[in-house]
Amino acid sequence: MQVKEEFKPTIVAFCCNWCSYAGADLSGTNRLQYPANVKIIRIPCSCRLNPMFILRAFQRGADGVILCGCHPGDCHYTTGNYYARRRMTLLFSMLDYLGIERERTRVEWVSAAEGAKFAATMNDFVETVTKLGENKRLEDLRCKSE
Amino acid sequence: MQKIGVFVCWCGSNIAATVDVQAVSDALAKEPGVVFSTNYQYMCSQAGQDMIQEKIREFGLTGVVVCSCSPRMHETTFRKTCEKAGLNPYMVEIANIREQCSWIHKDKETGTEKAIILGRAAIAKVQLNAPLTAGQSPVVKRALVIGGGIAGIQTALDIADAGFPVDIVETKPTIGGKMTQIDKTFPTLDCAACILTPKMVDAAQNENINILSYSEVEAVKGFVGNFSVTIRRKARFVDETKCTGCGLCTEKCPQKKVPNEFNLGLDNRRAIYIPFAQAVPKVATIDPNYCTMLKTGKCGVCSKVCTAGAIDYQQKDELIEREYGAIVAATGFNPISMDKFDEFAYSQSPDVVTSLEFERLMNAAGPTGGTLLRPSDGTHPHTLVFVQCVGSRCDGGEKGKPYCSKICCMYTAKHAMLTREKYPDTDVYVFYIDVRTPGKNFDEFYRRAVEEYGVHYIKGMVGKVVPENGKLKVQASDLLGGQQLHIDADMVVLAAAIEPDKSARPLATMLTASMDTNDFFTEAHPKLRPVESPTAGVFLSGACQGPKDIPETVAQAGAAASKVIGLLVKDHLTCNPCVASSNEMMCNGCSACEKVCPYGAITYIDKDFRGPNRTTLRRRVAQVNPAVCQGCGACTVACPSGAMDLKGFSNAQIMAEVDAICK
Amino acid sequence: MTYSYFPGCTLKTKGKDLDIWGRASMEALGVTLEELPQWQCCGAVYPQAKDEIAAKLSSVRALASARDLGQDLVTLCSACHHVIKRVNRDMAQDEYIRTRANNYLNLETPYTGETKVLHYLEVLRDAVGFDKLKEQVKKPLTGRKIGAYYGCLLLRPSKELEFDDPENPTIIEDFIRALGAEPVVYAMRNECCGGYTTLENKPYAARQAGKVLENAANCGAEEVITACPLCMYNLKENGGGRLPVRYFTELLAEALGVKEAEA
Amino acid sequence: MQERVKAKAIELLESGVCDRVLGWKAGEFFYDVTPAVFTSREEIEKEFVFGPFCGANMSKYLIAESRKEGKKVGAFLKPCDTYSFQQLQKEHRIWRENVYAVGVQCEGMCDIEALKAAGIKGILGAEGSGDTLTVHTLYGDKSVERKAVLAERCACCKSKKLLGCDEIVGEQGEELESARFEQVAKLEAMTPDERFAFWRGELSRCIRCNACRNVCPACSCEKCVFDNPNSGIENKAASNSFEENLFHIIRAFHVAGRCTDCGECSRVCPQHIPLHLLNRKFIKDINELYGEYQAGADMDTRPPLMNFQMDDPEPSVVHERGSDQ
Amino acid sequence: MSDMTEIVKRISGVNPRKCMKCGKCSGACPAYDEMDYHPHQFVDMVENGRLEELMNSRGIYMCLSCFACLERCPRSVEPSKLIEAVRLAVVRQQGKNHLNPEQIPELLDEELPQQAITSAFRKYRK
Repeated sequence: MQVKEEFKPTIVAFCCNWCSYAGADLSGTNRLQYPANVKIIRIPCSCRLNPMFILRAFQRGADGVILCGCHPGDCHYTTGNYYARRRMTLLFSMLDYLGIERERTRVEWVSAAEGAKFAATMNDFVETVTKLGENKRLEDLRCKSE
Repeated sequence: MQKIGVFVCWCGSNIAATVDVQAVSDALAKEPGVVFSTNYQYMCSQAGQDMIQEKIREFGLTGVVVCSCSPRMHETTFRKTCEKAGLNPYMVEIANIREQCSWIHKDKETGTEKAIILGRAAIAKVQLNAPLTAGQSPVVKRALVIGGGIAGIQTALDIADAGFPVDIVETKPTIGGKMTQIDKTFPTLDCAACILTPKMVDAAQNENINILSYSEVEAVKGFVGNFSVTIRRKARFVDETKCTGCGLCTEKCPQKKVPNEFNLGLDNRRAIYIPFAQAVPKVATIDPNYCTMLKTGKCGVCSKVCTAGAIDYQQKDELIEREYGAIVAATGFNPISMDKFDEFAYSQSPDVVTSLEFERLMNAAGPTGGTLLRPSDGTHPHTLVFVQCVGSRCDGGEKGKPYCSKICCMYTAKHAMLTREKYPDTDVYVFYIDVRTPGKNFDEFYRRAVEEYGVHYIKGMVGKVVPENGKLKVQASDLLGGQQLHIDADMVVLAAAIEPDKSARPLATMLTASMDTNDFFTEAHPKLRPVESPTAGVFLSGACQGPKDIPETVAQAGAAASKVIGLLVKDHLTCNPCVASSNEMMCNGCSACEKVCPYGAITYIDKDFRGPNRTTLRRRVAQVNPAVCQGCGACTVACPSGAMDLKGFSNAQIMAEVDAICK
Repeated sequence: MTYSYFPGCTLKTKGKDLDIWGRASMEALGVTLEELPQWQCCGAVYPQAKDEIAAKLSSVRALASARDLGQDLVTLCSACHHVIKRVNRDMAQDEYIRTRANNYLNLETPYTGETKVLHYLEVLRDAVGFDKLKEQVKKPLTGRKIGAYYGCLLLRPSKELEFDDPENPTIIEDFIRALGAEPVVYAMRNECCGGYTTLENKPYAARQAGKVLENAANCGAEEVITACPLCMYNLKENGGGRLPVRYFTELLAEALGVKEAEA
Repeated sequence: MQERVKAKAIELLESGVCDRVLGWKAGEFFYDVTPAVFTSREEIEKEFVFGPFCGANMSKYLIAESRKEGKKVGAFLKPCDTYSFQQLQKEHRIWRENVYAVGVQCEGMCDIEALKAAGIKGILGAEGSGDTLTVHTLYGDKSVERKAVLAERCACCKSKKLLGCDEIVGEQGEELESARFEQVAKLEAMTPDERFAFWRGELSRCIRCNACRNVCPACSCEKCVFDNPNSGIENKAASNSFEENLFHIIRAFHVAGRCTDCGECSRVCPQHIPLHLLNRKFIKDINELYGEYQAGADMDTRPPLMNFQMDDPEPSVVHERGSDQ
Repeated sequence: MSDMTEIVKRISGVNPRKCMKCGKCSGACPAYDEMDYHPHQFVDMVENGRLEELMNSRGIYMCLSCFACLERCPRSVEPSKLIEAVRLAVVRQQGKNHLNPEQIPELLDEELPQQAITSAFRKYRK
C-alpha cells in the first residue's frame, strides 16, 4: 500500500452540551484555529458516552476519539462526569491491554470558558494521532472506502 | 423515509467567507431523504424563518436541518419556527458550521468540506429523530417552608402575599429562630425583637400561612410540583386550640430546675413553658424529659390551674401527610460546640461565654434583665476580652470549620460597642485575625467602635485563658505591638463559628438535595441560581446555604419566595422531552440505572409478562419519571442490555452521526 | 494481665519513687509489669525532624522486643511515653522513617508499629477500670484537695498521643476521685513546667513552674501530683515550694495500702 | 463429599422444602459434568455426582428457576458460585425467597487437559477428596496429586468462603491470598505490540459460539445487545478482527464491576481462549484505581462503575501507568 | 541560605504557606518573653528566606518543646517543628553545639534528673 503524502487523521470529539461544547463554541468565537479533521458530536453530558460509540467510531474509520466534559465537580448534572471518568479510564486501560495504541483515546475536561484550552487540546490531540498514523489495530476494512 | 429540508445560512460573511455555502447546499441536496436544500444570507432573520416555514408546507417536510451558528445560539429559534409551521420542534437539527467550522478555519476548501460533513451528520441524525412532546405535570399550589426563623418567616410571608398557601414546619415550640435570642442588630443597633416579633405576628395572622410548630419533617416523596411530605407533630401535651397562653401553668409548675434553652442554659425554666413572652404560637408546651406527671404519674398541677382545660397528658405524636408544589429549606445555623477549644477555659469558668450567650446577657428579656453581670458571681465586669474566629478558618481537621463564619466580626464590634456605651467604666479588648466588614455601613460601624467607643482592637490571638482568683488571666499575642499580652479579664467572649443545623443533613437526604462537605446546602449554580437547590422544586433560604447576616438572609428569603411563586403560578410544568426511557421488554431490573441517576427519577415495578406456553413471567422493570429526569444519560451507559435510551440523543442517533462523520 | 514495662533511665535513679510505687501498686491490683530486657534510654525528647532516625532507634528496639513478647508496652514516665508512642506511630505510618529505621536495626522481623503503647494511667483507666480501682482502695484519701499536673508530654500533640482532651483532660482527675480525694481543676495543669531549660536558665524554668503552682494553689489545691520526673524536679525545686508535689503512683500506693506495707 | 451432598439433596426433596434440586450430573464423558434439575430420589441416587469435575456454576440457572411457581428450588453452590449468587441477588435477578441454597465446600476442580498432560493414558474416570486423586485408567488405578491437575481458576482460588447460604455441607472456608492477577500483570508488562499480537492470536480463534456469554452469570440480560437488531452493534458472527474485538471488549465492559471472576467463560470456551484474563484486567484495574472490590462479596457496597470518588484518578492514568513499560 | 531554607522546610515537614498569620502560636507560647523571634515570626521568616537571622537568634534555645503552638494552631502549621529544624540547622554545623559535656558538672545539682541532661543534650548538640 502506498503511503499517503500527508496523513490527515479522522478525529471524533464528543463534547458535553454544557461545558465543552460551549468551550468549543468559544474557541470559534475567539477565532482560535484547530484542524478541520476534528468533528464534534454534541451529547448532553460526558456520562452519555457509551463505549460502543467509541468503538463504532474506530470501526467506521476514526483514528482518534476524544471526550470532553465539564471539570469534575462542575457537572451540570452534578455527578455525570465522575461516572464518565471511571468508565473511560477502564475502557482506555482495556484498549491498551489489547495492544491498541493508548494515545488514540483521550479525555479532557474543558469548561465553557476554556476556548483556548479546547483549541490547544485539539491541536495537541491531532498532532499526537497524526504521529501515530492510521488506525490499524481497531479497523474494519469493509468500512474503508479506498 | 423522512422528507428533509436543508437550510444553509451564510451568516452574512461569517460563514460564507470560509465556506462555499452553495457547494454545501448542493452537496447536501444529494443526501438520502433530502428533498429540498438551499442557502440564504441570514437564516435567523424573519425572511429566513418565513422561508423555512414556507418550505415545510410546500414540501411537507418531516425534518429540518439548519446549517448555521451554534445550536446554543438559535436551536430554540428554529424549533419555534418549525413548530409554527406545524412541524414537531424536535424534528430540527442544527449543524454548527460557524463556531465549529467557518470561524476556526481559514482555507475555504477545508471549511466547505467540513461543513458538508457536519451537515451530513445532522441529516443522519434527523433521519432517526422522532417527534417529541413535552410532557406536563400538574402543580400543587401550596408551599412548604422548613424552618421558622427569620428566613422561613420571610419566605412564607412573601409566598402568602402572592396568594399561595404556605405551611411552616418548625421543630421548636415557637417560630422566630435565632433572631429572637439576639439583642440588637448591626449596623443600625435596632432591637431585634422589635423588628422580628411583628413579622411573627403577621405570619400567625396571615390566613395563607399555617404554622406547624413543634413539628418535624419525617419523609418526603414525589418531585417538583408534586411533593408529598409526612410531618410529625410532636406531642406538646397541651391542646393548641384551647390554650390561651395565659402562662399561669408556667408559674405554678413545681419543676423549676430545667435549663432554659432560650437563654442557653444561663437560667432555668419550668417543665411546662412558653419559650418567651412573644412566642408564636403563644401556647404552653410540656417538656416530657422533666415533667413529673409524665414521668411518674404524680403531680398534675398545671392541669389543675388551667382554666381552659388545655392540658392533655395523653397526647401522642401525630403524623400528617400533605401535598406541596415547592419546598423551601430554611433550617438555619447553630454556634459550634466549644468542647474542643478549652484553651479558652469555656468549660472551666462560667465567665467565659459564647457570643450568643453574651447576647442573652445583654438582652432586657434575658436572665439578667439586660444588666451585664458575670454569670459566676453576678458582679459587674470591668475588663472584657473578645476572641474572634474561634473555630472558624481552621484547616479542616476535626477541630473547627474551614470557612469564615462571616457574621462574627460585625456582632463582635456590636458587642464591644454596646458594652462601652452602656458601661463607660469598662475596658474592652477584641483580638482579631482580620476584621472583615464588607457590607453597607459595616466598616463605618467597626471604625466607630474603635474611634468613638475606644474599643481596643488587637491583631493577634488569645493562646490561653487561666481562671484564677475570680479573674480570667488572658495570655495573647499582640502582633502589631510585638509583644505578648497578659490581661486580667472579668469576662471572655468567644465568637464561636457557626454551622448548619444538625437537621439539615437528614433533610437533604429526604429531599435528594445535595450538600457540601460542611453540610451547607448546595446551590443549583453558585452565582446564577443561588436560591435554588439542584433538585427541582427545592429552594434555599437563609444560613442553611451558607453563613449570612440578617439583611442577606431576608434578601435570600425573598428571592427564594419569588422562585417558589414563579413555580406555583403555573398550572402545569412542561418537562424536557429529551428524557430517558426504558424498554421494558429488555430491562433486567438490575438497578444499575437507578444507582447512577442523580435525580432519583427511576423506580421499579414488578410486572407480569406473557411467557411461552401461556405462562406469565413476573419481572422487575425500571420506570423513568419524565418529570424528574433531566436527560443526562448516565443511565443509558450503566444499562448493560441497552434497554435504557435517551430521547433526542438515542444510541442510534449518535451512532448515525458517528457514521456520517467517519465516512 | 501482663504487660511489658519500660521504666526509663530516670526511674532507676532520681525518679525511683515513681517507679517503686508504680510497680507495687500494679502488683496489688493484680497486674503484672514485666520489665523489658535490656532496654535503652528513649532519648527523653522526641526528635521532630524527619531525618532524625538514629535518635529513634532505642525506642524502636523496645517496641520490637515487646512485640516479640506479644505484649502491650506500658510506660510510666511522661517523657518515655511521649517519645515511644510517637516513634511507634512513625513506624506504623511514615514509610520513610520505617524503612530507614529497619535498615539500621536489621531485626529478624522488621518492625512496623505493631505494638500498642499504653501509659500506666491508661492501664488503670481501661484495663483495671477506675471503678474497680475505687473498690480496691484501702485507705481513701478523703478530704485531700489534689491538683493534677499533666504538663505537656502526656497530652500534646493530641492527634498523635490520643491520650485525653489536650485542653481539658480528665484522666488524672478521675484517678484522684477513685482514690477518694477531691480533684482541683486549674487551667495551668497542661502548661509547661520549664522542662530542660532549667539546666542553663534556672530563673526561666522557675517562672514557668511558679505560674503552675500559683494557679493550682489559687484554685484550692493543697498538693499536686505528676507523672514526670522532670516536672517533679521543676515544680519541687524551682516552683517556690508553695505546694507539696508528689508522683501519682505514690498516692496510689498510699491509698491501696501498699506504701505502709512496704515501709 | 458426594454422598453427603446427595443425601442432602434427597433430604431437601423428601422433607418437602424443595420440589426440585439443582445439581450436577454426569455427561457423555466422566469429565463432562453438566448441570441438571433433579426431582426425585431415584434420579439423585442414579445420576447426581459431586466430584473433581463439577465446575459448572449453578447460580445463573436460579434466575429462571427462582421465578417459577411451586416450592423452593434447592441449589448446590460452591464458594465461587455463591459470589455469583449474591451478585445476582444484588441485581435483583434471583428471587431469594424461592431458593434454598446449600453451600458446598470445594477442594478445587480439575482440568482434564492437565490430567492428560500429566502423562496418564486411557483415563476412564477420576474421584477422591483431599490432596490425592484416584484416576481410573484402562491400565488400572493411578493416583495423582490434586494440586498438579487443578484448573487454572482453582489453582489461584480467591476464596473458599460460602456466602449467603441457608445451610453448608462441609467446612466454612476463608478468603485466600490469591495470585490470580499474575498473568494479567505479565501481559501488562509486555510491549503494546506484543500484547496486540497475543490477543490477536487468542481472539482470532473465536468462533462466536456464544458459550462464554451463555454460561456467564453476569451475562444474563433479557436480551443481549448483540442479538438486538436495534442496538446498533447486533452481530451474530464476527466477520473480521474488529468484530472479534468488539464482542469481547463490550462483553468485558458490560460485566465490569459485576464479574465475580468465577472463570466459567474460559472453562467452557471450546477454543481455549483465556477470556477470564479480560475480566481480571478490569478487576485488577478497579482494585488498583478505586480500592479493593469483589463483586458478590456483599449485598451493600456500590459497584465500582456505579460509584465514584471526587478524587478518582483521571483517565490519563492509563498513559502514565503505561509509560514505564 | 536558600538551600538551607529548603532543608529546614523539608526536615520539619512544615509548609509555612498554610499560615494565616493569626498569631495564636505566639499567644500560646510560654517562652515568648525569652525569645527574640517568636513562633509566628519563625513561620513568616522561613517563608521569606530569612533563615540566617533565625539561626543566630537565642530563641531557638528557649523553645520548651511544649507543643502548645502545635496543638493550638488552627491551620496545622506546627511552628515547634520549624523551630527545632532551625536549631538543628545550627547545631549540625561543625563546632556549633550549644552545650558541651564539660559544662555539665557545674550545672548539676543534687536532685536534677538524668532526663533533664539527656533532653538538653538532644536539643542542644549533635
